[in-house]
Amino acid sequence: MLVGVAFAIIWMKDLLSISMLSGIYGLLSASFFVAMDAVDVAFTEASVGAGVSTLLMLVAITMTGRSEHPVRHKPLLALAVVFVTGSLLVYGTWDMPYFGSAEAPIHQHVAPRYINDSMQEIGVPNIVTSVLASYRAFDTFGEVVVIFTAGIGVLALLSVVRRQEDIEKIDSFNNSMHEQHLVLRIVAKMLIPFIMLFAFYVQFHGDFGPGGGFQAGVIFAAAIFLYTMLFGMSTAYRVINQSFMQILAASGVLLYGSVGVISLLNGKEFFDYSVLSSNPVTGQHWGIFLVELGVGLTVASVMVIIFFNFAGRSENSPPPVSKDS
Amino acid sequence: METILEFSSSIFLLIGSFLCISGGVGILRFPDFYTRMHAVGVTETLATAMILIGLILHNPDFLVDIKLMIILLMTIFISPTASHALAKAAQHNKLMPKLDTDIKADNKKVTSSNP
Amino acid sequence: MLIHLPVLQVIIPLLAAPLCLFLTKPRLVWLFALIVSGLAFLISGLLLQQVMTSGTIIYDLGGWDAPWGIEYRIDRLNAFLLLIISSISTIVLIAADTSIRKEIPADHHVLFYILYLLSLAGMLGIVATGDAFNVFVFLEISSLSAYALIALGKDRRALWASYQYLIMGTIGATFILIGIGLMYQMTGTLNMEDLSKRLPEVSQTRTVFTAFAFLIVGICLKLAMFPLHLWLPNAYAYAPSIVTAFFAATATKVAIYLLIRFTITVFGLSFSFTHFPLQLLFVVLGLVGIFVASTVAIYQTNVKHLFAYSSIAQIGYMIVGFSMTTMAGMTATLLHLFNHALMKSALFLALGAVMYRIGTTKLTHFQGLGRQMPLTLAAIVIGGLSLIGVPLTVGFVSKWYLVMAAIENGWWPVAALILLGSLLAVVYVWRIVEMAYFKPALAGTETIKEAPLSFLIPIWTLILANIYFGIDTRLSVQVAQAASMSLFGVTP
Amino acid sequence: MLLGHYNYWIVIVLMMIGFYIVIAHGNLIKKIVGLSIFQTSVFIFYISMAKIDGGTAPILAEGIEQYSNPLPHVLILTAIVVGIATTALGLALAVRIKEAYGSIEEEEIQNKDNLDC
Amino acid sequence: MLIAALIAIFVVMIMAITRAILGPTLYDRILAVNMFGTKTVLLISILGFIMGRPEFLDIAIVYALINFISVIGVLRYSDNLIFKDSEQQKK
Repeated sequence: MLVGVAFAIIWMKDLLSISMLSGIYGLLSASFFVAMDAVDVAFTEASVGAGVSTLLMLVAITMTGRSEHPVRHKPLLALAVVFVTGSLLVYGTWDMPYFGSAEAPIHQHVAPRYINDSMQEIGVPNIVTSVLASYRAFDTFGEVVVIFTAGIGVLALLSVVRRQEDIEKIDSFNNSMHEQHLVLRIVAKMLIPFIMLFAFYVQFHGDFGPGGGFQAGVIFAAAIFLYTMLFGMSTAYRVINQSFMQILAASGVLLYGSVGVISLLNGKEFFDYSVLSSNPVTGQHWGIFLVELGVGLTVASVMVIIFFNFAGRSENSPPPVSKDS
Repeated sequence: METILEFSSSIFLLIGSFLCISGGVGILRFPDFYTRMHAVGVTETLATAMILIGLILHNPDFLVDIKLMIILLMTIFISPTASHALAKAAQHNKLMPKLDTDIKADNKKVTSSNP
Repeated sequence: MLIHLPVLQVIIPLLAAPLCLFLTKPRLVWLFALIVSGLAFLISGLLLQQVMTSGTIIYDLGGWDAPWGIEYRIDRLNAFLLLIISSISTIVLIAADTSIRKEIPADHHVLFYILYLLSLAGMLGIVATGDAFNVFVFLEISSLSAYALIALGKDRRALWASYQYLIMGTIGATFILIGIGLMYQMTGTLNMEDLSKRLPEVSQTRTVFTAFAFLIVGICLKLAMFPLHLWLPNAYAYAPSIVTAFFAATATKVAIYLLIRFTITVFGLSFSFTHFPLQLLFVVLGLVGIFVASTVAIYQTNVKHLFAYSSIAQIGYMIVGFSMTTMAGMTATLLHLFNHALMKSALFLALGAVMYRIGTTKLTHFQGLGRQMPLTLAAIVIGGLSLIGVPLTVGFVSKWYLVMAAIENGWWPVAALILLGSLLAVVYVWRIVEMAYFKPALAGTETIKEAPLSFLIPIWTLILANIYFGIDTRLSVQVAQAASMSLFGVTP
Repeated sequence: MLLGHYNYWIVIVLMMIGFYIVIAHGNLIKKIVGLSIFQTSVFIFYISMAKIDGGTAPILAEGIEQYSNPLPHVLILTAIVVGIATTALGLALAVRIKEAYGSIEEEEIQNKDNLDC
Repeated sequence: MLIAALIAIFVVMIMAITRAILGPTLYDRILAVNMFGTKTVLLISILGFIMGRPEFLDIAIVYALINFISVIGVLRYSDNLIFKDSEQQKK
């Protein structure tokens, strides 16, 4: 099925349909992840691949026009490159351990310690969380910084200075649009608090089940997206201040980092959580809790920043220039 | 008791699957957007509800039941709303239902002049 | 605190970046960034000293032992690279404030410094880490911020260049990811040290071959090695001058470091160069790269483009030195790494000064600049001489070592070709000199003054360093030799 | 014997498709879609190698012995984040390019650039 | 019985994809995507039962939410787009 969708994306010319298909692709791969036991990953992929990135693509398409030119250039060369890569990979699979075999080296060397000892060492049932937030905490810190970088980058590329008359114009346009969406608005009003509640559940339940800071952040941001889409940018601006979001994003990163700094100041290695409490396992708990909170803060606020900048740009930008010019 | 639960859960699942399939056939075979939406919109809510109820009956765990119930509630809210919004948007953009007379006409007139 | 130096090196700029958002005044942020970068410089100096005296430093992040947690492993090579990156970054930042005012809209200044710091932290992270996946994460930090920084350029072509870079860079990173995945699949570990122990057992499998190929291609994309260099010239030419000066001096160096690290430390010399026709491939590509890029450079009309192509040619020299797989060759490469960073950052900073005064770097606008901006142009000339490899500059030192290494290997033709390549450099440097000194000034340009002091100080610091290390080679050669020794596992 | 790798082969086909879209298509947005397909297929590759037959999700529970390998999951979580960051940045660039050039087709942009020079 | 339901849902998913790929109008596609999303929710919940770890229904909840949000998003922005396209055609 994945292959089918992917092929369809090649042939499709209408960018809007492509973005929707890529949403399907995201959902499909997420289901695949569930079947492969990777529940945390499925969680993330569903909210990111099917949710956020599809939305961003849509907003981008509103600004760039939706059709692709039928120009085909040197597909032969491209095909050749692709086939070389592909056949190299197939060649590489030849000596791989079989799919699903328990004797594969990856199941023998590093992983067993995570599976067998993480309960004593960290005390969190979700192994993915304990590896993510403690054993490989620095990777995750890097991940938070990556998302922060993306937020700053989008801000640098797309931020617009809004003028008062623009806002009024958009307001009137939005109001005329939203009168039609009465049903949607009511349902959304019921759903949004629920979504936010659910985000908090995911945030704090991440130790025991699938979930964690990143997923929670995305879900929380999704609630705000929904609000923005239905009630208009300017209403959303009134509720959520842009510069406040930036501060929030920064403080998420800082919160994460400061946990590490605390362990430094206590003479332990960076991100050694055992200093946070007299009992090392409780310390790990606290560390993971704080770190996940930092991740959630940053992710939610960066997602909102990115979305606001895209959507704000799209509402401000003049209609696209005719393509024939 | 056990068997009754098991049995009824199976029945629900079966009905749900059947409805699903009929919805699927509908979306493939019906001639235009509105009829397709009819097929999907109607079956979807019921089928989902059936399957979820089947699963609830299947499972004794309380927490899982609660979660299933939440999903059920959400689908009951969400899917009619989505269908409603969809139909409204389609109509708003002057997508005409196909009538018998113009069934052969080209149905790609998505866009129109006035929003 | 001294034992925490390895992590502080990376963490200080990383944490300083979000802090910048709280200081809203651009001037303040600039000062802050400068201090942070200076601190990083200080730390890297201390680290290098520590490593030189007491050997490799290992730092376990989170207190978990190596294959389970992530470790930082600083040996002589890393420490050397860290020093190069942080020193160049600090010197370049001195000029940033003046240059940025002219080239970037005012409301983006704070963002610029944040991205700059992030990119610095990313590069430091790549170099410091001893974990293969951590490399990928920090690679993405540095490249994402690089895309955004390049797109901040004034010209609209900057956007297009940045987009191309994004596509190429992401393909490269994904290739690296595939490579790491395949390695992980065969060995079950991500730690580099551990990988190098466990890879020989499985080195005959096709999967490891594939992993190696993907890693090399991915790194070469990032490296802009000759056939994969297409993104580099535009990205360098249209980025803000400060960004160009910083990246030209550091970004490709980091990629070279990765190449060295993966081929020699992780896969081991015997695997990389005996199972794979890597040596031949690299020598040929390196040499072809030198000639093609130098020739293209001669025909450029924009000086920034010209030096960008010359960078590709210089990468060719490094690749040739690296592919000799001897201690001498490696020493030459590392020396050239350092020296090239010195020259290119000075040259691009000088171009930034020109940009600041006349608003363009088109070759035709250089007419008569030699008299109007004597100090800046003198810097360009000295830098150019260094590119050619004239004695008394660092360029000479590294070329000398390179040629000696080639001769030691018995590769006479290669040595000859390296010298021939330098002749091409003479041609393109001469074009600038001719324009600047032997053509009358354009009408209406009499008002052009010498660049402001904030440019001249960093430029001349770099140029003086250039000359100093060209005359007194003891320090740089000693460090480079020590680094290559530790790479080949020879105890000094 | 052959079936032992079928999963990986599907992944490879997906990778090739994504890669092909990136190289061969001129539309900037479509390139980014291709890029995300390419990345997603790499994610699938990582996740497939973590699977053990008869294993279950790596969340400890009583009475379960065999868990799938959690490490690739962690890596991919990070990689997904990187992916979305890249996508967001790429789309932002595409939007800006559209504003600056009035087009998001590779060839048109290159033509306009050549005119500029 | 679970398996049967799983297969049925799978078949329907394929049907939905077919419609999403063929779908002459934009709205057909949105409809198909929406349907696909709800079917995925069901698929995930049933899969959880089959694998014997039904605790992971959180994922299904997220799917339902995301699905709704993306459908709204498509509608909202396609409205905008069609508006702009028609403006363009007028010129």
